[in-house]
Amino acid sequence: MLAHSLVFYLFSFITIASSIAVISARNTIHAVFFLILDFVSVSCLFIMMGAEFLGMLTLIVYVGAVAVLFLFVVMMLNVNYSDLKSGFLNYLPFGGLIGLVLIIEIGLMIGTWKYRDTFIKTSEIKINSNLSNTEAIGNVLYTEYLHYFQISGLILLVAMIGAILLTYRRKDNLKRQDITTQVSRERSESVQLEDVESFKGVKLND
Amino acid sequence: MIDFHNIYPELFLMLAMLFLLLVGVFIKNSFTLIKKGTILSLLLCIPIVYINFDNQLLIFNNNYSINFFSNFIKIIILVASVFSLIFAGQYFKRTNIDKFEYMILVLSSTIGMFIMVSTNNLIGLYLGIELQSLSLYVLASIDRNSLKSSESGVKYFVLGALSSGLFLYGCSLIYGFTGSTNYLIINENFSIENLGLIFGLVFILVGLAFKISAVPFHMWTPDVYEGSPTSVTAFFALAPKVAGIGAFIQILFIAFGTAIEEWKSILIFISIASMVLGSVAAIGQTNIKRLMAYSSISHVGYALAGLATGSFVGISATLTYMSIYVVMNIAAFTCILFFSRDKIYYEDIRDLRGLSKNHPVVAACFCLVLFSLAGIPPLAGFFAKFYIFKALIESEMYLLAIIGLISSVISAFYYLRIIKIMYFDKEVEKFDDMSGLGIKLSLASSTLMILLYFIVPSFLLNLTDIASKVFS
Amino acid sequence: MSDIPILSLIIFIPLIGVLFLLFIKGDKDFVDKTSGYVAQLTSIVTFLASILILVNFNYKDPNFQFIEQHEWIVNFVNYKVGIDGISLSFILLTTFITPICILATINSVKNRLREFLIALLLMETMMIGVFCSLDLFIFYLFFEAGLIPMFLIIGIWGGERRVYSAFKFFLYTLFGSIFMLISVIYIYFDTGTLDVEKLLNIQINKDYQKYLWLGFFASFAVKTPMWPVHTWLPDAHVEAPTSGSVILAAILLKMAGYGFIRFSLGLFPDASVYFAPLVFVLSIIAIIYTSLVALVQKDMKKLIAYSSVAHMGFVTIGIFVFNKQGIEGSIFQMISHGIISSALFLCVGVIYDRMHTREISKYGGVVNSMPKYATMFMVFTLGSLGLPGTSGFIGEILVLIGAFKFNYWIAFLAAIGVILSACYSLWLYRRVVFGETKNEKIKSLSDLNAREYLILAPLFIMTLVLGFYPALLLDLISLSAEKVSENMLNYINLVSRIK
Amino acid sequence: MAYLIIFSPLLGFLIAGLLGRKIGDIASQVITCFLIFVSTVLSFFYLYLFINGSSVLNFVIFKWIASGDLNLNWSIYIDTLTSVMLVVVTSISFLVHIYSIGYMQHDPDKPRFMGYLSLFTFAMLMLVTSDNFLQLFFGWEGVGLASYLLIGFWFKKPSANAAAIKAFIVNRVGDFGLAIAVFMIFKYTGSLNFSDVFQKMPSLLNEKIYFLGNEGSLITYICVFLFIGAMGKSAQLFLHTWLPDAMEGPTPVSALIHAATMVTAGVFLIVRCSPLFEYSEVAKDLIILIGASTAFFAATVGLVQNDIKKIIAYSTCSQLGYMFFAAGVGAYHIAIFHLFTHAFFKALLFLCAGSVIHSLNEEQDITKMGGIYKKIPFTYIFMIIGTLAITGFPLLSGFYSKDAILEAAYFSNSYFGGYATVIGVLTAILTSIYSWRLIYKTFHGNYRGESDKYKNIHESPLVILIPLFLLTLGAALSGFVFKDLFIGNDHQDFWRTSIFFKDEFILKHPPLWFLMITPIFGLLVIVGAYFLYIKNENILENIKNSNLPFYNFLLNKWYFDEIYDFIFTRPSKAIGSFFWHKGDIKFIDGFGPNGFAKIIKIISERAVLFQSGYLYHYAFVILIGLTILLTYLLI
Amino acid sequence: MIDISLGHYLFLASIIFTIGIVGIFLNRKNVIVLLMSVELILIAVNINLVAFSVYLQDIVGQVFTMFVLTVAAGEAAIGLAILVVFFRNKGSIHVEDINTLKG
Repeated sequence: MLAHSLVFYLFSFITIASSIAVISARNTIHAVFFLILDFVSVSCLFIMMGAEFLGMLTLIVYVGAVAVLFLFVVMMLNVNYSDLKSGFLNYLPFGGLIGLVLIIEIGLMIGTWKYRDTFIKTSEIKINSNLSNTEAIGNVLYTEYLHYFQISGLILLVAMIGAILLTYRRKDNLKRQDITTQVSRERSESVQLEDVESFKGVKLND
Repeated sequence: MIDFHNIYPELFLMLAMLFLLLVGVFIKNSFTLIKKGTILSLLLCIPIVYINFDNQLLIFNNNYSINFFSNFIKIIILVASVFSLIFAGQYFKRTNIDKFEYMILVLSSTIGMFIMVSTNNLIGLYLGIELQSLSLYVLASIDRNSLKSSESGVKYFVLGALSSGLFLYGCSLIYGFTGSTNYLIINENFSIENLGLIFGLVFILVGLAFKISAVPFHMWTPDVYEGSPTSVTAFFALAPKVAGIGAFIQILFIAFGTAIEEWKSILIFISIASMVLGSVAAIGQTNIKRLMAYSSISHVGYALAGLATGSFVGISATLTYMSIYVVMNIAAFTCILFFSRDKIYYEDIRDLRGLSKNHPVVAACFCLVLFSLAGIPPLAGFFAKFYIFKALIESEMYLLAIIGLISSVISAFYYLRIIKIMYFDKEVEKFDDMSGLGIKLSLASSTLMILLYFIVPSFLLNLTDIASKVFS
Repeated sequence: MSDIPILSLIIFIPLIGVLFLLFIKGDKDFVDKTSGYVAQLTSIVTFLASILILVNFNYKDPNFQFIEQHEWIVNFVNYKVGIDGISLSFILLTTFITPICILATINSVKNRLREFLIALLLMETMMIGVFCSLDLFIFYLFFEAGLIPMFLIIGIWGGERRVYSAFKFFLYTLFGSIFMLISVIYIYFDTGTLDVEKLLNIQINKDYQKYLWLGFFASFAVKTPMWPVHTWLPDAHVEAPTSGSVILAAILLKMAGYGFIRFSLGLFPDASVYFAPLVFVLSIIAIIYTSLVALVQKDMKKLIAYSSVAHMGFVTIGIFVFNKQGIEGSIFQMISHGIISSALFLCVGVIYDRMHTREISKYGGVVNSMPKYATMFMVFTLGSLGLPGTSGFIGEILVLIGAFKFNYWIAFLAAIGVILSACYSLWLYRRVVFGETKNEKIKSLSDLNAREYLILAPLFIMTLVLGFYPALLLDLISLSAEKVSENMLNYINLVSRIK
Repeated sequence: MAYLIIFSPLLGFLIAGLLGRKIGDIASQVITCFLIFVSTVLSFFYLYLFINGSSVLNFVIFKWIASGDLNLNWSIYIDTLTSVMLVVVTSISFLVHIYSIGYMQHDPDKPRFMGYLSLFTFAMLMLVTSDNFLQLFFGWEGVGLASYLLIGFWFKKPSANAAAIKAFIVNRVGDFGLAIAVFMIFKYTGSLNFSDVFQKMPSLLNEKIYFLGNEGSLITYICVFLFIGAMGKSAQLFLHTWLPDAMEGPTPVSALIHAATMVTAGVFLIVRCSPLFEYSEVAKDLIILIGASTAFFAATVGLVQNDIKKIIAYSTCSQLGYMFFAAGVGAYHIAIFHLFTHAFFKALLFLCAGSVIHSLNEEQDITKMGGIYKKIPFTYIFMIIGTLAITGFPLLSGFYSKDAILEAAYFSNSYFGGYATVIGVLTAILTSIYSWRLIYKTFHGNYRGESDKYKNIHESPLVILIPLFLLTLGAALSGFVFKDLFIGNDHQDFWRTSIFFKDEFILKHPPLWFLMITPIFGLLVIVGAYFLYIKNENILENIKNSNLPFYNFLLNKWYFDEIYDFIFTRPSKAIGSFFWHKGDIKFIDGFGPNGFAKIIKIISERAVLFQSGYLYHYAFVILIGLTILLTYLLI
Repeated sequence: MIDISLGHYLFLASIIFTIGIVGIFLNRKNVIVLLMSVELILIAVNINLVAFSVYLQDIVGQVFTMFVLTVAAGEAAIGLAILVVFFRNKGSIHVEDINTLKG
């Protein structure tokens, strides 16, 4: 139990610390790395709660895809370093105030929840112990929430189309391999037979 | 599984989209073809929606509802989408955004909107919103060689993502404290004593308010409207607004039916803020698209005012308002898309000087539209506002009514200013002559609808009335 | 007769004319000429139709006649029109003034004539509609819709500061009328109907009457216009083209007066009694204040505009003294002001067309070159200052008599306005018409041409006819006005008895 | 027939006014004269009828105003009083018409002039034949209009225009009083017809009303306001300023309107309303006070004026004062008698003055005349007779009427009556002085004008002299002839119901010294004036120089014009301009529409400032909004 | 304190959420950091959802989380694509450079 708590606090601390680091790191690449750290610790928390599948998924999708994408773009655009502008401090008090108010309010909300006493220790929760977490998700995902599954597929499709549409550029001066053209090339088109007269030299039409 | 046959419209659009995508990939320079295909499929979708028009279905385990209300809104969305393509005319070609993906994205966002208004589940709502928004983000920055367009894309995207985050946070709270994401169950388990639920409500409303650009979550609107290609702006101003309002109604009256007092005060706040800010801020604008952005902000304020009554009359008024709003904006954007000369599209209102001399018909139509937007009788815009005020007064919300009316007077000022420029100022060079059946068609039909609405006002009112009864 | 929807017909005849106008094609001259004919014809047909109504009108019936009713917005608004003597007199004024306006327009407007005529005919429809409607919503609709054509008239064909004036006119009146809209909607929810006929027999909750009355008042006061919301009027008048000013002065202002009589008094007797002192104070300020202001004007049209404000002050006084003389007097005053002030504006227009300035100091000695014009102008000036024998007198004296019966202070102060009106009218006339001809340009002015004669003569005749034989109009409005006044007086009696 | 009296002048006006240019000068002159002649003849016929005891005639022409309990007709009401007035109006008018033919010989606008004269006559006839207060008011304003038109006849002269407007507006002030009186009458009697009103009046005697902060008897209020109306029209003190200025009009106009007829309308009104005035001692005292003061004031001013017409105008003013205090002491019939005689001799004086002016080629300043009696003997003689008549020379008309007035005043047992008597006698002497001054300065002594003009002085044509002659007859004889009828012991039989006496009015015989006082002074003045004005002008010059402020005070008409200008004209312009610039433009527009627009614009600029373009600002706004909503719902 | 309850997770989520929010409007650096702040918010949401899901013994929360993950991936892709486009036009993705459109 204590271990559980300790682990929770450890990962929480890592999460929060790395979050703060994400928004305050001067070097964007560092920020991305902190984000990855964040993801990792959160996925650990998920696993702690018993949502193993999601924990894995977070690692794969966020760390493997999203964060890498970020990293890639940061490097591609070469925007890894930037100054902390003076404006940051101008807005800090007010921004901090808003943040403070928000967190106090949310805290208040959580704290005053009237079923507080019935809080169950999350470590003891097991969702349908007969099934693994992955199975449980799969069970509903492909039945009850099939249409959402479809829609999310559509979203990914749109994301793909969008990303391609926006970033893909056809460069005309590049030489590309065109297999069809290569294969369908006829002998008659490419081979030219000339009777070469002696001592005249050859003049090719190219 | 067995429920899929009830969502023919969505399926149809999805298939059409995929099919057109394939066509687009395999046939080169197929923009025109695909555009036609898109228009055709959107049009075809209307009868498909109409088939189930009167049905009242709850499908996918009560997670998806097909009823008069959603069908009504879907048809408006379809009409809006169709027109946003039709009236653009030569715009795509001339501004080099004639990419077939444009059409695909329009279709996909339309599907997203359908889901938004039909869904009965927070997950569905989220997915719908995202499907719609992602398409719109891309559309906003589709003119990728233009700094403005890409900047508007960045702004829209960043803020949109933020708002999605807020929305999701709300969803998580609602889910946590009611134990479900289904509207009906949420409604059952909702308890206004639970602060978490109220917070969730606020977060969700903020997320949605962002989508319909209600103040103070409107900040993206003017920039995005100005920066995006005009055809995209038109699309923004039309369909997503309707879908947003539809989702609003759906979630407010079904999921949060018990918290009516709570969301009422929120809506009153954002409605007043939208009406006033939209009217006031538009006064200084010279870019017509920016002006239309503020105008749409204030219009959304009115629509929300109708919802703020929390009554069925209010829903009906809001639906009527949105329908008329769509028609007016179709007409307005048709005119805006007309203002081109030698492939350059003009957006500064000072470019309209003396329009009435050079293009009397367009000027007259635009003038009518502007008067209608300002809410001057006997044009449709007046009736739209009128129903809202009627609903407000029925619910004894006089303050809101008076503020609304005063801001409508203020907003009349900037509409009048455009009319002034068109009619009272000395003319400049002519614009290109009206080209294309599409522009003519959409301008004529929408203006006539605005002008002649007063002859049979009951027709629309009946429809919205029935639609609003869905929630009782 | 009864099966012809004559009222709808008269409302929409101008619209038919508009349709025709829209489809005229050809070169500019042809379009101008044809549209002139079409518009003229339309307005004359409308006028004849209104005469037809007058002929068929039953003078002995104080209730609404020629009622037509169709359901329009289901369960909410009926398209209901009908007239009594009061409405009819205003309709006649409208249909009478419009052909004159059109004639004046054809005479003086050079660019975009067709559009101007369309705007005028639209205005006519709206104005007749206002006077016919027996449903508050329809009334509001017509009341407001007139803003659009008027805005365009001022803005497109107006003078130098036309934009400012047009905006001021539009926004001012729009601002006023939104409160009326709220009241109208409220009435619907309070009583369940917007049918004026029914509403006249329903007592609206007294607690709310005051607010509703204020709502209506906001709109009417701006339109009337009453002090201190009158400042749009001088600007609008000055900048509007002649026929725009005429329509504005002759009819648009009357819509508010009509509204006071029909709605403020009819629907909210309690509040009307309660607020009458307010109206008196404002009206008297209007009369004296604006008369004094008129005295120092340098622009002819502005002077006449200010005088309109003063004259309308009499109207509002007359209405809120509730007795028959007061109410009949105000109606008469409105009609007479409609005739006289439009004539004055036309007179200004006549010389404006020749000289292209409205500044009084640029004129002088016009009589030398334009004696006929001077005569006409003189009669209208005298009518405006309420000389007995002109229609102006009857209205003023009836209002004052009515006011005196009600409270001598009102009549006393208002009568001071009569003196002042003589001052500014004659002062204007003297500076423009009399005196040595200072200006070479004036010497070469040509007198009224046939068309201008045609424009001014009917007004001239009406001014005198109504002055000498006011029964022509008084008989028409008598019973209806009596009904209004009796309702009010009975009501006051009732209240005082309860107290 | 009665219709013909009234409408033939109207017809004349229409013909001359509308068709004048077409039918030519001569035709319009002849037609108007003829039409007036018709009504003159008929008027005399009616007078004859009433002398023979005809009963009151009332013709209703048609309905005029019918509104609730207010029912008025256009009507012709003829009783004795009216018939007398008809005769005065039509006969003087006729003569003036004729005279004008000659006098306006060189004017290009003859038809217009004749038309106006006819219009005036019509309005005046409407006034005197009215059977109700409103038609009277119509005539009242109608004559005002005609007067306005005629004063401003020479519209090119700025002074004429100013005078015309002044006349109209000052009259309006009077009319204001009349209107208030009319309103009161209607409010308390429910009618405006003379007969109804007079019938109901006795029942309202004790009615008290609270008006303008004072409680007072109703009838007094009515009478006072009626009298204010009369003051305006009859140029009584405080509202007299227009009359001298009105002399800017052509002389026939002055004779007709500003001497004989219109200005006496006030007297007519008071006499017509005798049933009201008889019940109000206060009002009557006020009339005496104002009337007597006017008489004196105008006479003093007349003493020093140099414009021939202005002198006569002040004289008119003064004589009107007489009539008023006569009415004030209850001698209505004497007032009318004086009105009657005055009409003749004052018209005569004016027309003679006109003839002089005409002869001297539009010269009006008496200091530039002198010694012309040989050149224009007829005019001279007529004028002498007129002057004798006005100064009350025995056996001429003025003698009878003025003495009767003084006697009536003498016998009215009140302080005001006493005041009137003293003033009356004093004024009579002053009258003689200025009248003879006029004669001497004009006709005697040496010619003081430009010498080349002197040769051109010629007697007026016959068309001028004939009316003068006829008027001279009237001036000489009207007193003697009508004395018994009008103010004799049997006057009740003649006036019957048209004049109401609360107590029977019997003229007693005053002491001999009182009777003699005025004629003797009158005769003395003839001689004295001769010495002062012809023989030894230095005396006057010395007096003038030693009392220069006083002289200026008189010369400037007691500074009335200046005071009015200071109190009314300039302030109202200043206030008007203040209201316009400060009230309308600065205040109402500034805080109303323009201010509102400005504020909105400022707000708009601020609001747009928020739209800074920076993403973090936008996010900031969103989050602030969120926080506000959350906090709001939390609280 | 020792027993880890739902509240703890919620608190954790709310802190991360707030950090994300503060990150958005305090950021004066490049837009990518903004996007990462948004990701932080999504993480907070996910923690919430999973915690609730576990607490309620209801799998829907986790399904929801999965969708959020999916969409977040798509969103990131599009967002970055837009950024790239913007960068190509402007040569910078500095937050303060994104101000062509304003007013």
